[in-house]
Amino acid sequence: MAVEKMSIAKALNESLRKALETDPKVLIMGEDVGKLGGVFRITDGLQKDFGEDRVIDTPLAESGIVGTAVGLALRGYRPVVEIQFDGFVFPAYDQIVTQLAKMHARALGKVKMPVVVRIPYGGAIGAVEHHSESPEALFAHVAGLKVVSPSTASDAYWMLQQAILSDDPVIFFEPKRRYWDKGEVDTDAIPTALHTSRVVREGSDLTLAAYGPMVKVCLEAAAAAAEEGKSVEVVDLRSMSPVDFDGIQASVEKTRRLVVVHEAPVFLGVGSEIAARITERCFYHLEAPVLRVGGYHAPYPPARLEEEYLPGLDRVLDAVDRSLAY
Amino acid sequence: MAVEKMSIAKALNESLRKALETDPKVLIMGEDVGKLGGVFRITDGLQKDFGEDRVIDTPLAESGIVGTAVGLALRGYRPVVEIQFDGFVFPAYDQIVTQLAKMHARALGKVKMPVVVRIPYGGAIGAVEHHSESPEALFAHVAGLKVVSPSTASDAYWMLQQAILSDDPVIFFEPKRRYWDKGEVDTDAIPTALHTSRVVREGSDLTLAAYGPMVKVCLEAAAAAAEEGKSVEVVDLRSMSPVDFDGIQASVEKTRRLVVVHEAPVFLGVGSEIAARITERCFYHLEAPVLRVGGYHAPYPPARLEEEYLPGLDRVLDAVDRSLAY
Amino acid sequence: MTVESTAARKPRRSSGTKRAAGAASASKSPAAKAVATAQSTEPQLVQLLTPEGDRVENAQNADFLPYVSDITADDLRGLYRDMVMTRRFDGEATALQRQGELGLWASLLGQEAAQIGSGRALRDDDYVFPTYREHGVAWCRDVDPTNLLGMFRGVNHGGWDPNTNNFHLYTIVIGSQTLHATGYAMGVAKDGADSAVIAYFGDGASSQGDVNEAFTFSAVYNAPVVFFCQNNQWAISEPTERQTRVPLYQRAQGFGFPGVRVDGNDVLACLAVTRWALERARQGEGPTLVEAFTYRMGAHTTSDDPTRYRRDEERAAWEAKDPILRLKAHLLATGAADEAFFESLETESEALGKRVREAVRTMPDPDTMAIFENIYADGHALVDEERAQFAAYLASFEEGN
Amino acid sequence: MTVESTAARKPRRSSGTKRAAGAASASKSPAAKAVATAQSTEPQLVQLLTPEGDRVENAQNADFLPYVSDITADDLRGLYRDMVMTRRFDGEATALQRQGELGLWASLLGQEAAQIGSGRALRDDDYVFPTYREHGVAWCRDVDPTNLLGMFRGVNHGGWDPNTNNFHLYTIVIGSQTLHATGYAMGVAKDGADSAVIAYFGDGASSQGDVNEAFTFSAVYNAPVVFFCQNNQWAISEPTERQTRVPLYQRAQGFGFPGVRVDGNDVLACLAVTRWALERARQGEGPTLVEAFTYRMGAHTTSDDPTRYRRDEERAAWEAKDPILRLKAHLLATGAADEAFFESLETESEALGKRVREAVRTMPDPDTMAIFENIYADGHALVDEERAQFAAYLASFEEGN
Ligand SMILES: Cc1ncc(C[n+]2csc(CCOP(=O)(O)OP(=O)(O)O)c2C)c(N)n1
Ligand SMILES: Cc1ncc(C[n+]2csc(CCOP(=O)(O)OP(=O)(O)O)c2C)c(N)n1
Ligand SMILES: [Mg+2]
Ligand SMILES: [Mg+2]
Repeated sequence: MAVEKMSIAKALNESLRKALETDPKVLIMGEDVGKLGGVFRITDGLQKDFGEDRVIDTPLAESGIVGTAVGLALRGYRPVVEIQFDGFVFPAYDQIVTQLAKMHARALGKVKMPVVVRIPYGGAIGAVEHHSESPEALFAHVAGLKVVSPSTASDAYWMLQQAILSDDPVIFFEPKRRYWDKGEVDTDAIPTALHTSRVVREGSDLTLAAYGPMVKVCLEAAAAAAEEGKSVEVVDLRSMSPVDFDGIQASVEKTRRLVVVHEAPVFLGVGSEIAARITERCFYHLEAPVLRVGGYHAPYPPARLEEEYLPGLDRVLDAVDRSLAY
Repeated sequence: MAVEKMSIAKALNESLRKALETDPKVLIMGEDVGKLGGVFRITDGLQKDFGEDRVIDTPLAESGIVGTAVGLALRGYRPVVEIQFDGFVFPAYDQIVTQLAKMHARALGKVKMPVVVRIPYGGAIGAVEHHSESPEALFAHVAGLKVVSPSTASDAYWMLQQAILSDDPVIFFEPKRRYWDKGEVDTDAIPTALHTSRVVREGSDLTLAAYGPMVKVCLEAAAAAAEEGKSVEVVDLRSMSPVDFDGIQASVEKTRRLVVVHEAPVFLGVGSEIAARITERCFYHLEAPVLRVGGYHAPYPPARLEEEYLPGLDRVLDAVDRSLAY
Repeated sequence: MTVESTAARKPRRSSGTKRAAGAASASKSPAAKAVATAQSTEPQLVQLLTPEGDRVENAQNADFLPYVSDITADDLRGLYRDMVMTRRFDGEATALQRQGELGLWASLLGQEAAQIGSGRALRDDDYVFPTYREHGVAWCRDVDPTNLLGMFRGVNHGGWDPNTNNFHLYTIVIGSQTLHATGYAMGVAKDGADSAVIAYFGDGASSQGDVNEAFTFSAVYNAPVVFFCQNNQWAISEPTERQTRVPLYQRAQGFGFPGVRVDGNDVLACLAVTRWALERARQGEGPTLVEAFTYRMGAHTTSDDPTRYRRDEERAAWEAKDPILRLKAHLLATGAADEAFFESLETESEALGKRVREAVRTMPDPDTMAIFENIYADGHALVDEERAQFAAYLASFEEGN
Repeated sequence: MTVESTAARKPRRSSGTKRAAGAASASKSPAAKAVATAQSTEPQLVQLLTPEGDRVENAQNADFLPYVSDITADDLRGLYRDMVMTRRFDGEATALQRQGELGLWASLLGQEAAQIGSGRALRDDDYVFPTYREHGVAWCRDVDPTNLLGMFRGVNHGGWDPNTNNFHLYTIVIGSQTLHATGYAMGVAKDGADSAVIAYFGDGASSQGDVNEAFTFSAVYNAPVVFFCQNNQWAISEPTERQTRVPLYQRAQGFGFPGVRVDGNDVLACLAVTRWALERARQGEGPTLVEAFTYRMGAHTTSDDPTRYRRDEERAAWEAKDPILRLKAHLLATGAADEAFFESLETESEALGKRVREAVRTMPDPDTMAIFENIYADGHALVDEERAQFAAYLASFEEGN
């Protein structure tokens, strides 16, 4: 294959296929991942090619899915679990937080938990309640978990490879509104380390930091700002646990201004930690307080309101202006 | 009764008794809340006096407890639910986050969810795993919930009264290591509003902000600092959702330095939001970045290590010194 | 009654060669013996009307017959009308989704008898906890059909006051509502009322911890609740064998209350069995599980593509058991309805379709500021702050900034 | 076999006056009829040794007798020794808690037969998922007893490598481990191995969603797992009636696999029934639920005060069924053991007590920096940062700052 242009959805599918081919211990589990190929078709064709023993349609019970994945991991398997939508991960929250995250520590390192929990997340797809949420902070706060989110097809492919290879549990957030965005994937490349941020646009006046679905919005905002003569750098965080603070710091030491953008509610969102820590690290560099653009302290609204609720170009530019006004 | 000296545990018990007496719709539900009076005896004697219909021993299933409480609230009851320990709230997390928190909004205000979820939380009691955690940030991030924690007997009594009277779901975190600390309770007083912070020690050089079990540690730190000639103000936040930012801001505008202290892990803990927002509000006032003292990004350690893990006098003073050094 | 003892059928999926070989010697073990006796018993449906529309009386349904002995020809026509109107409404909604007026629709096609039969068994003071597919039950509760469309159009998450018709909001998180129903029923019992509560859920939902916890709580507290499981054979793409290896109604026994399987395409049987279960609840006998054996004739939702996972023949076989045709045949055979009745229904259902179509098209978008409303009953400082900031932000555009 | 059909007993708690009145007319409804027939059947225990130590053969246990036909006098003495050693260890741990050497202890007093009987039924390649009370099972798996004390002393959260003895760490969150066991068993089946998995849990745990999901998953995947429920009559202060209104072993039927109730104070019966269940698993017949009917003779843990919620007489009645005395009586009556045996056991168990006592007292506290170890297998930047900061902080004291 080498280099090919494909959608994020396809890149994820190819990545799963590769993992199933490479390691007989890799399993896919979840609701409707078999014949249907998942509601987003990320597992399309995999059960047909790898059989029901490796691509497993589960009973409709998320705690059971993650709990049995923990048991399978103890037996030496590497389950890749699909949660159908962001809002349906909560029945599994107990198993994730009290078991999956803590088992390695509880056993003083004597067992490992190579489990990936894939979660399509975020809004802007016109869905009904529970299908558009961004709960990443609720996982990033929990020690023992790693939390990542790709924003491009290449990262989708490689970060999922890396997550599956990791001996730690990884919560893998997939930006569902970007599933059909295309990009080049080089399956022979040497990938960036999983928990490293990446400068996706260089700039000198201000840094926009984002991950997953908001990277594209930030790139658009940076382009719009450029037209007004403002040079905005965009950092794709890629990982929410750990966060690559060194990477953000390097950018902020250059630009002296930072705006963090995510769909998740601002209050106690990942942006709060970035604001707090970057302020500590760059106290004398910052010309303005770290600003945050994100969801409101409100349940995700009905679809007809999501455009207003979600951070878009205008709200990001508004924050850029406010920051530059300091 | 009027004014009486009692422990926090007793104040909570008296407050529940008062609520049961005042409103026939108030119910107590949980594991072992009946004859045993709860593992911490907070419900001691209540089943005997109010009967099994109002003080209800439940099956051992936290999701079931909260889920049926939601149903009872829909029927017009006001359930006060006890979760036995912090680490055991997670099986109920789905019902809390997707149902309890969202029902009022989902119904466009047409139903109310006057449910209190009491959770003894925090460490320093020498317990085994899952019995010493501080998961408050995982609830404060969720719109639709209110999150509070008292630090004194008087607040324990009154804040629980207010929580039960509230038509919104309140996650009521009880600082279990302080259950036996005593203080005066005036049952005829006019209480402070539930979501208002309180300056519990005045000072001019630096503000320490804390809630629940850490308020006492901060007061001790302030006293120790005073001996070294440093004037430290201590703010008891009392509420983590909403946070009384106006109150903190007022203090910080005076002292120009802020250290937030909690037992919960620092990374994405409540302190991160306070640091981010206060920096935004007080950017030109702050002489130092907002510092945070809290738990590490680690599972709560075995009891023999908790003294080192938990923020204590020395770690708070270390942060005070670091802040003042700016 | 089809309450039976354990009938562990052969597992669908034998795992590993050694295991499969071992299974041959299974008859040596005592359990195998005990299980073997039950194995032959295929569960019987409670059925009062055959697919051809003939009334049946047999051992299975004898106990339930008294529960519909009062049903007149007028009542039967009423049930028929309910099903026709519901199907018409449902079809209109599917069409409206295709036209882009709705973001999604979850069709009840094929499940009309289960919903109308159970829905019409209810008293006004009973309380209903639906999933997202109970449009027929909503109809029985007099919830305006157009109200149901709001959440599928994306203008709200639930557009009605649950207490107006004792019909709770649609619940999307699978199984959650069974606990709400149980709690509500505990409250009914505390009040000393003799109302009952009914919780709807699907075959897939039966796997959720919450549903099983609801069974435990309702049994322990003897709560007046009926668990009404529409086993429509599918949970999106997964057949019921992915959820259980024995018939679902048997689940109840292990929790200490009766379970019964009813022909979910037979509106009369559904009415009878639900009335019986509700009466149990009213009389303080606690919970009952009703498994309505039916079929999801359409896709899971308009987003779904069932051709990927199920055969056309299966659907075709179920078409022969259509709940509406069955009652129509009965009405015709018994002379309980004439052509004029069916024609007037055609007109009436067309009018409903038209009304719904127009209502949807004129349904206003919510006000933007609604994002900040109804989050808390008693207010919240952060919401107030964000509301004000957002209003100022919006105003900045209007001022031409 | 005690696999039975539904036996819904009268609810303990009648709710509201109307309801109670209504219950009188219950017999009118068909369910009441169906239930009534089952109501009289009190479940029988599988028992091989009476409380007086006599062997019994009857219809209930006939199927299980072959599973212990190979048991010699030597084996019986071995089982006796296991129980005595376990009780001695347990007693020592309770004493150590009183002396402040442990923060907490969860005693298995009274449950020795359930644990030794089931534990000795296992093969080395089988895998065990315990709760926090399976000290007797740990003993059977050759886990050094002193290792069990680490978490109760607060030096770790689980001090052994689960894979050394195929004995998983103690699980505190009620019910979680039943899903781990099921997943592990699914893996065993995938590997084509004929090992079995056993999951321990309590009567209280039976209410958790996770446990019921484990039943569903294991049934659907036909996983080789034995669910071993020690019904010790109490979940802290709550009697089993707060968790279920029918005998717990019946829960399994509704999920499509057999359940059996065994005398949990009869080590021989527990051995036989567990062997049977494990053989079922090995032979590809899937899961089994074993309810060991036993009694928690002590407090829930050393933090508990059972005088607040249970009567002394209840405990006294169970003392007559003591699992150790029962086997002793049998050994004496059959001449399978002499005084010398019992005396040597006294000495041996005393030595165990001494060894445990000394091991605990010399158990080192963990190194402070262990806070930052083993959180991630592959490392984590934040942990590295915090570890370094903390080390610097500690060093600042040593430098005399
Ligand atoms: C907790 C949860 N997990 C997953 C989903 C996604 N989902 C929606 S409907 C459905 C299948 C439900 O099947 P069933 O219970 O049989 O009801 P039916 O749709 O057939 O009426 C799934 C998996 C959900 N809504 N909630
Ligand atoms: C999820 C969860 N909720 C509550 C607790 C607190 N707790 C510890 S043991 C226990 C009772 C357990 O009873 P049972 O399952 O019968 O086991 P037993 O202790 O009798 O062996 C409870 C409620 C817990 N550990 N986990
Ligand atoms: Mg279904
Ligand atoms: Mg017990």
